[in-house]
Amino acid sequence: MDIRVQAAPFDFGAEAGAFAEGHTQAGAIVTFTGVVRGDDSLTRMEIEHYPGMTERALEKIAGQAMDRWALADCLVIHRHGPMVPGEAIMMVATAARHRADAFAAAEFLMDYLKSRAPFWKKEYREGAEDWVAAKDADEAALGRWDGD
Amino acid sequence: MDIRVQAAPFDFGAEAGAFAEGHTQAGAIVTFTGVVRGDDSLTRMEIEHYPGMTERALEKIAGQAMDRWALADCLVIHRHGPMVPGEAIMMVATAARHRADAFAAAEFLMDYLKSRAPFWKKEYREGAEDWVAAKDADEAALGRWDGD
Amino acid sequence: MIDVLYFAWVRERIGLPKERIETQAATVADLVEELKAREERYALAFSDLSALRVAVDQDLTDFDAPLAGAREVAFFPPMTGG
Amino acid sequence: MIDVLYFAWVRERIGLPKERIETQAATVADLVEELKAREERYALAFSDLSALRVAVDQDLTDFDAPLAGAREVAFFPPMTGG
Repeated sequence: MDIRVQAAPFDFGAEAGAFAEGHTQAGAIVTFTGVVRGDDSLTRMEIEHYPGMTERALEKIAGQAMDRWALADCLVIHRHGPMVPGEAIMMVATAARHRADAFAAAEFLMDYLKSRAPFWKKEYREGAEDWVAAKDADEAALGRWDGD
Repeated sequence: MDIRVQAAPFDFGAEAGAFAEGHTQAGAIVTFTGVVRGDDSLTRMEIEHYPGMTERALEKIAGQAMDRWALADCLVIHRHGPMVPGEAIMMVATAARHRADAFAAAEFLMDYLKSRAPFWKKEYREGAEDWVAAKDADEAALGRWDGD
Repeated sequence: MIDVLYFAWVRERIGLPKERIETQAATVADLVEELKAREERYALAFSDLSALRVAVDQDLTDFDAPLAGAREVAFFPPMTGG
Repeated sequence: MIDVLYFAWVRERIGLPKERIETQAATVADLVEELKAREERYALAFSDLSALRVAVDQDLTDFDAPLAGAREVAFFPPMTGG
């Protein structure tokens, strides 16, 4: 388990490649990355977080994924601070013997990270700055992990 | 849509990075890669394919994914010929505005590619060579894409 | 004494990221009532609790959570990571 | 005349990857019967059709598919890509 919370940009391709090369016994590698979209005249984004709780929440979510699926490993990188369109905001990667485990765990990590890790996005457009509202769909997505 | 069937090795990290950088308006990028596992004393693997039909089958599967989900793009790279443990066999990547589309399309691509694209794996171990048997689970996985 | 932290628009409305508060509040909800009674900016920030989330000692919890022994309480809007 | 292709263990059992066959077979199943009647190695390769898949002109199909106008038929085991 490798959890990184950082202000610095990261190179998604290099991280994805290194993760895959570090887990060649697993066979199946899934990655997700989220990129700042430059549409709707967005000029920049700023992510606030809760130092201490952020790491704690991500460790907990990643630990749950490791317990629930047969994973060899997982990686979470999440940035905070200012970023511009085209930059990667975050990524997750999972390694497993079977693709179903790698996919399910990556989706689980994303669903929980969206709604249970203390990050808040603010979008800057010409003359306007707005906190991104949480989506009902993101909260609802958590429901699919209950009870099975 | 970028479909590549090739004998040459490819660099998963470099391909994943280039795909993400080429689709920064999409926001959500999912990748899957399959790596030759070196366990059970496997020394090498050889993938046979059906030139012509392979490209045709992959184009069809990728086209179905593009029609079914709101994807900005998708990429499929699949190797054939000899390869050794640690090498990437294949990868898929999907780009979408919403992560649910990117994840579902990547899983769909994998499920169909496993059972509907004409590739056959042969595993070589000391003194033995065996064609990999298709898994019932892989055929069954296709069922989840029916009817919705 | 307890550290109270505010994030995102809660921080902006209240006008500070963190303060140290002397309180005997038994629960988070009691603490919220004390804060609302202080000043208009608190009343405004806490006017709709359904739009807020709370963590006690860095674990997400509910507004009826007890504060006995707690060192740190944080208020913030629903998270929007990922 | 039709091109008949074999892949993976079907190719190994029959001993060649491709052959050109003169046939009047109406369906894939008819062609399979003709081949099985030829030699033991064909009979062996086609002994369990449930273990085989077939493509006509590079599209997956069934053993009862018609061969009228077909240029190419391929026999192979279930695919194991990915």
